[in-house]
Amino acid sequence: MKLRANLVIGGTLFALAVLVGVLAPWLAHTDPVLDANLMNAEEPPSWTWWFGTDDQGRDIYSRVVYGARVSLTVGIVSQLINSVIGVALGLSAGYWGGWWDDVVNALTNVMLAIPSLIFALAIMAVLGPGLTSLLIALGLTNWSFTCRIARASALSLRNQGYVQAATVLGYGDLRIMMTQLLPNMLGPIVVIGTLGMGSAVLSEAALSFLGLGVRPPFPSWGSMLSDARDQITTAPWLSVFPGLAIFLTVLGLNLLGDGLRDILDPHSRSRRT
Amino acid sequence: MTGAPLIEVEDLRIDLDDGERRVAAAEGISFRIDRGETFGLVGESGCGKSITALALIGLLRPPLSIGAGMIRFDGREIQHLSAAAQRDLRGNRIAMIFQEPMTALNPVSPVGRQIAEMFVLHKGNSWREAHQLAVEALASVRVPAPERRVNDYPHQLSGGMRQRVMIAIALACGPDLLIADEPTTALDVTVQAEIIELMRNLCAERGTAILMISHDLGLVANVCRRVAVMYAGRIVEERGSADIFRTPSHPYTQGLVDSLPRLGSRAALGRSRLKEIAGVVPAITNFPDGCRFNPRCAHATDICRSVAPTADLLEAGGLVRCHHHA
Amino acid sequence: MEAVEGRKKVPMLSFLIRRLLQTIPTVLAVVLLVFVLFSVVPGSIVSSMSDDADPQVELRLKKQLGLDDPVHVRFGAYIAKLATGDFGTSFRTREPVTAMLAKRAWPTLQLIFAAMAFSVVLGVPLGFIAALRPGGLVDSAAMIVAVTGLSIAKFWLGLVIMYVFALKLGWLPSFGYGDGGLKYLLLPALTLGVSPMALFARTTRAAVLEIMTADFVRTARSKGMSETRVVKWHVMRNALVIILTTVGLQFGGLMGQAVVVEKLFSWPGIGSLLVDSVLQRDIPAVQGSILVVVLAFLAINLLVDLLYGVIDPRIRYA
Amino acid sequence: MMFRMTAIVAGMALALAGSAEAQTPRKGGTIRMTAPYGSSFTSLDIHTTQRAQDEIYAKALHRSLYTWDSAEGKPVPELAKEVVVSGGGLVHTFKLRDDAYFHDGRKMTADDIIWTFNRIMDGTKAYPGARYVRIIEGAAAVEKGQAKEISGLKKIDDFTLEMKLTEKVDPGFYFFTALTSIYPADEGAKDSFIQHPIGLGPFKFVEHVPGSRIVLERWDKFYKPGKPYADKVIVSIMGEAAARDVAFRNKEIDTSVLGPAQYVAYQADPNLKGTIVEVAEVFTRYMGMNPAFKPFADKRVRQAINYAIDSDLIISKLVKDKAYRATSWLPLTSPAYDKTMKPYPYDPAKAKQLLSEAGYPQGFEFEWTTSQNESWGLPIVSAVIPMLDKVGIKVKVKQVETAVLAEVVRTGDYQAFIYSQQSGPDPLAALKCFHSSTPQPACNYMNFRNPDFDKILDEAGQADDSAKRTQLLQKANAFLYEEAPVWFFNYNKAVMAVQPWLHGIQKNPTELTHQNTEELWVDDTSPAK
Repeated sequence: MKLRANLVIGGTLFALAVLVGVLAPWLAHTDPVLDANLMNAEEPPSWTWWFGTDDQGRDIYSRVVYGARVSLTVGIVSQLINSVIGVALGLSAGYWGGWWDDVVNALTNVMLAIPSLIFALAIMAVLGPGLTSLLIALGLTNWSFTCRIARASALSLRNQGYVQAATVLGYGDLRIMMTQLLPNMLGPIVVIGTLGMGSAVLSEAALSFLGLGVRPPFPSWGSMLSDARDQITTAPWLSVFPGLAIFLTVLGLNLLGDGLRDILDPHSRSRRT
Repeated sequence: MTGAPLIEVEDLRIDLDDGERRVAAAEGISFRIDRGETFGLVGESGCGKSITALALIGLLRPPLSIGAGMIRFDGREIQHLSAAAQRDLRGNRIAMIFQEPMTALNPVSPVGRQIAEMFVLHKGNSWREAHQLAVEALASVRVPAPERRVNDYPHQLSGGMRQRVMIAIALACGPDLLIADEPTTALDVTVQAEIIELMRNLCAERGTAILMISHDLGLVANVCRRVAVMYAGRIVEERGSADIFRTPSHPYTQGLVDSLPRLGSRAALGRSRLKEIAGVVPAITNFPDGCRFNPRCAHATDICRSVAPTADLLEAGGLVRCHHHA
Repeated sequence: MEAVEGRKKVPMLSFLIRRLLQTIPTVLAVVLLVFVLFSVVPGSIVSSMSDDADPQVELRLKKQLGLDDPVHVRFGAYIAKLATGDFGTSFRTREPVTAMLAKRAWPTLQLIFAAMAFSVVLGVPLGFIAALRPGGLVDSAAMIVAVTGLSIAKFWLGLVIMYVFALKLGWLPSFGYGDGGLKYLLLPALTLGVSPMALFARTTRAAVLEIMTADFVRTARSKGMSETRVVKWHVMRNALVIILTTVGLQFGGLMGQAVVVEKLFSWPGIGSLLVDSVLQRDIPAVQGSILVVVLAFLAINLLVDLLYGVIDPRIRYA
Repeated sequence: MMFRMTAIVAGMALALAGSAEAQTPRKGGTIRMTAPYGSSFTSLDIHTTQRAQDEIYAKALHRSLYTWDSAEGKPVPELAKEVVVSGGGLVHTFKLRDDAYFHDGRKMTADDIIWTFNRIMDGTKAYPGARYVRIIEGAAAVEKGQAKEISGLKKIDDFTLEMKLTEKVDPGFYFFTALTSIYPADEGAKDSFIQHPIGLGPFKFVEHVPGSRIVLERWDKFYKPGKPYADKVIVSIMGEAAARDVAFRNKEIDTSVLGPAQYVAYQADPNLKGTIVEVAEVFTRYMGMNPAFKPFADKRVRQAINYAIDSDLIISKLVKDKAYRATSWLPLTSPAYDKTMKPYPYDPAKAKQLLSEAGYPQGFEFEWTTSQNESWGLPIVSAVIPMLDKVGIKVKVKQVETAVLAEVVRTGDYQAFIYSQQSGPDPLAALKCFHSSTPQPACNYMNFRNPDFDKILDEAGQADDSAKRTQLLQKANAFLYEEAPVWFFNYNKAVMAVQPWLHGIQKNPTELTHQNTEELWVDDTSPAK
């Protein structure tokens, strides 16, 4: 019963966030960047301005709505990069073994040794702020767990009868990996991916706070929240709404991840992701 | 059957509650075991024998619970005792050995300590005394160099050694009843006999009754004086060991006996012997009406498909639950 | 007869040495990675020193710092100096980076260990309590708190904590290191500790629930043990093995998050040094900071590995 | 009732504050200042760092030849009792104080000053103060390694120093910042100095916790009688404005620099309103336009941009009036500021017309390089984008770190950038940045070259009469207005909140956080011991 509550609430929250992002042009009242009118600066929430306006007179509601695009892009794309790297390296290392396995192992150890936020910070510093840099920075620094799981599954699966049968049938390595191994490890990978998306959204906020976030004027929740921190007492709505958006989305992803884990990966309740 | 029985089970029902509905995983279970007696409970996996044993020792956990019936131990009804009172019995007067000695012992605790716990729990010994008693207990189950072995961890022992430790734990407080749930199934064939022998001897010395649970009718008949056969949550036949081989009354028992290899080669065979009864065991949630064995029974008639048979007393002693028993 | 596994006790020292040797390639790779990363950094190095230095001076300075050499030569020189414990000279402060790091190490260690202590002391028991009655009120409440703690942006949480505990309640100072006293440590450590606490509560709960279904727990119950004793004598230690893994890994996350918390609370640790150095293109200091964090993380995990041996007898340093 | 109560309490607080000002300065106590520009001090060797952050502590620890007199609005001699000018305005003879002691107890002499200036010109070190010392004859030769000592510095006796300049300027504008702090000769070169600096200031060094704070204590042999007042100065590093706000409200710090948002909040709060100190600083915020980028080569386009942006609106709404509208380059506090000048009005129609005349009726697109800075960075750019959009000009934002921006600006690698540049206190030096002879990396960031402008400025430099000089400078300033090499945005208004118990704050337009600490004192209502 409880398990389903996780899944339903989490799934709903996340789906809602995605929907808002996709439908942003229809949901938003104004353009999030150009419709700045300093005459309307810092209006509190009202019927006209649902979430109030910011110090440049932009509609916060519209910015939060458009912010979903940026923040979710960061979450989804960067985690996708992580998953692809992790699976590609882990799967091939586990399947082929040998020196390649050693190389991947060493690489994973290096990645595990550098805290991912610090690594992302360094990459951002080199690439400069901006969405692309952010996707690269967060996409390159959080694949080690996926890699480990993929490697472990590949190791245990490659000696299974059906995989060996495929080998005997003369299937190519790539085909075996894609058709025989990958589908069997997808469960835990999806779970890690879901939780990873949540932490990517939070990392975006943290990097914004450190001054290395998405390049405005396009709004992201993290940069909105970070920019609003000085006005927490004078104009709390500036931070409340993007803050809530981050919180609900990450909460949704965490619940969804938990729920998915119960279904897809029942044996690893205690495994850390 | 003389004197007051050690344990008496009457019309016990065990419920399985999966949150949506409640089904009886076992029902109508009645049997008795006298002091020092050996009693066997035989059946395929899923027939309810293990949960019956857990019910006796009070270890049923949700979603399983006792739905009805009575368990009388040493003249006292124990199914409704307080948790604390049940704990006093458990381990102390009713002990249990489990199937998998590999996982039944705590991997991060020295075996000596796991034995010593019994003395601390039930006999009020200090840890120091308990430790000494644990060494003696290990010696009694014929573990070599017990002074050294007490400090070993389970992974440092072989399967047989671990099961000896389990026996030492179970018998530590000199219980009246030892429940042995498939005690040798996980062991090498060569070790099995040693363990059975050890268990039987120790219990005989101490006057401990044994309730042995197994899928292996041959093994049980060999160890126990009386045997009950369970099928799909019910006891279908209960007889003296010798009788049940000679004149099995229930078609299921018949099938079990027939599937046994000839004497002498029994120990050499694995666990696939029950396969020879056609058909499959029905799921708990989907027991057939009437006699639960009817879909697999060669002698089934209309009545078998509609009316559940009652337990009939046999003239030669024992019980059977069949409309057509001999 | 029954085969008995011998008890091989490889001395801990040789285990330690081997593990240390194993970390050398990792450390080298990290050094290389950071070095290469920052060899393409935009903005000239000298501009971080002076606004309008004479072009001649700039050239001379570059030569002096060896910045005209090809990358591999510079890398070699850097490694050679590292081997003697010399992290180079900061472009920004012109101090030896080693000395700068040394001054920053203690506050960061204080912060991280305080946060870790707080999160373990609170999170683990919370997880235990929640696991004892899964689905119960305490469990639900604890897990809601935990998943909430994992979903909040850290700097935001820190601000709120600062407002509540320093300004509204006036219990503790809101910022800084002060005289290094405990009262200055509490709020940053609390901020840093919330999400690991949530994580530990969840991990512990899951671990305990899993262990509670183990056969040996049933054995323990069959001995007539109360649930409390079952947990104390048999579940706890097994759960610790799992929790310890999480703790070790979480140190890395803490070091990353410490950057944010240190900046917010003006805490004089490696994290704030790193941010400052990154923003001001002080490459030797950036390299040094990252390297120290990595070394600390590896050292802590080595310690965790040693602890495994203490908690879990199945692990022998073979 | 509540409102009246508050009003009365506030009134009483004001009355108390008023009477407190009249009190005689209290001796003792601790001053708790904050350093708001980042999360560390760069170095304890103040010669190596030009960040405003570092000068905050240096003002307590060190002394330079001159100091900025906020009341007078100009630099005045600090370590000299008298300065005699001769040699056509190029030779300055300093009669030095004979009562200035370094914190190790040694008396300062002319040798220390000569040693210090030679050190700053060490070409292998690229000390930022070299830019000032270069005004002394022979200094550049030392920097290039052609000489060992600056030829233009001569010790007459222990307390008399002769300085020959290369140009006719007031050396006060060159030698008042901490970049030219006087170090004890030889001591200053030791390795231990950077761990435990020694200066001439009113407070001596006690400890530095990197990334946290610097603690200083009273120097009893300071040369001004009866000063300093306080026993101790603590300068805490607090880069986070939101955190600083909490600490100030919580009375944990005595000073806090306010950003626009907090400026508004503090003005609105009756308990905090009285703590605000504000001053017009000598910084001009502007958007620089690269003449090498074709549209910006046309003066009409540059003017059109000035017309198209509603600067007043941005200043009132976004900067929260924490700035003064810029008319041209020279700031309000500049001695050569022309009060009659009017800024470019907001006139999009005029802007469109100018663009058409320049051949851009449909507008054009340019890339605007900016930092994150809240007062002269991204938020401003974001507000300007829609305004320029209205006249057809599209903007592509390129965001970089402040350090990178400094590099971009110096190398001219931009189409447009937004920046804050020091435009005082010396008006001549400020306008010199637009002189053809000034190379782009020095401070001529727009690579401005105009012979007519050069002529006016050269005349001003030669003028002996100060009124004439001022008039010429005003003319040059008006010339810049017309040429519009930049979008003239605003002059900074520095705002600092100061706790009611801290007295003697000087309204320093060069940088409000730079306080002569010997003038500061705390009364006994301070919660600090």
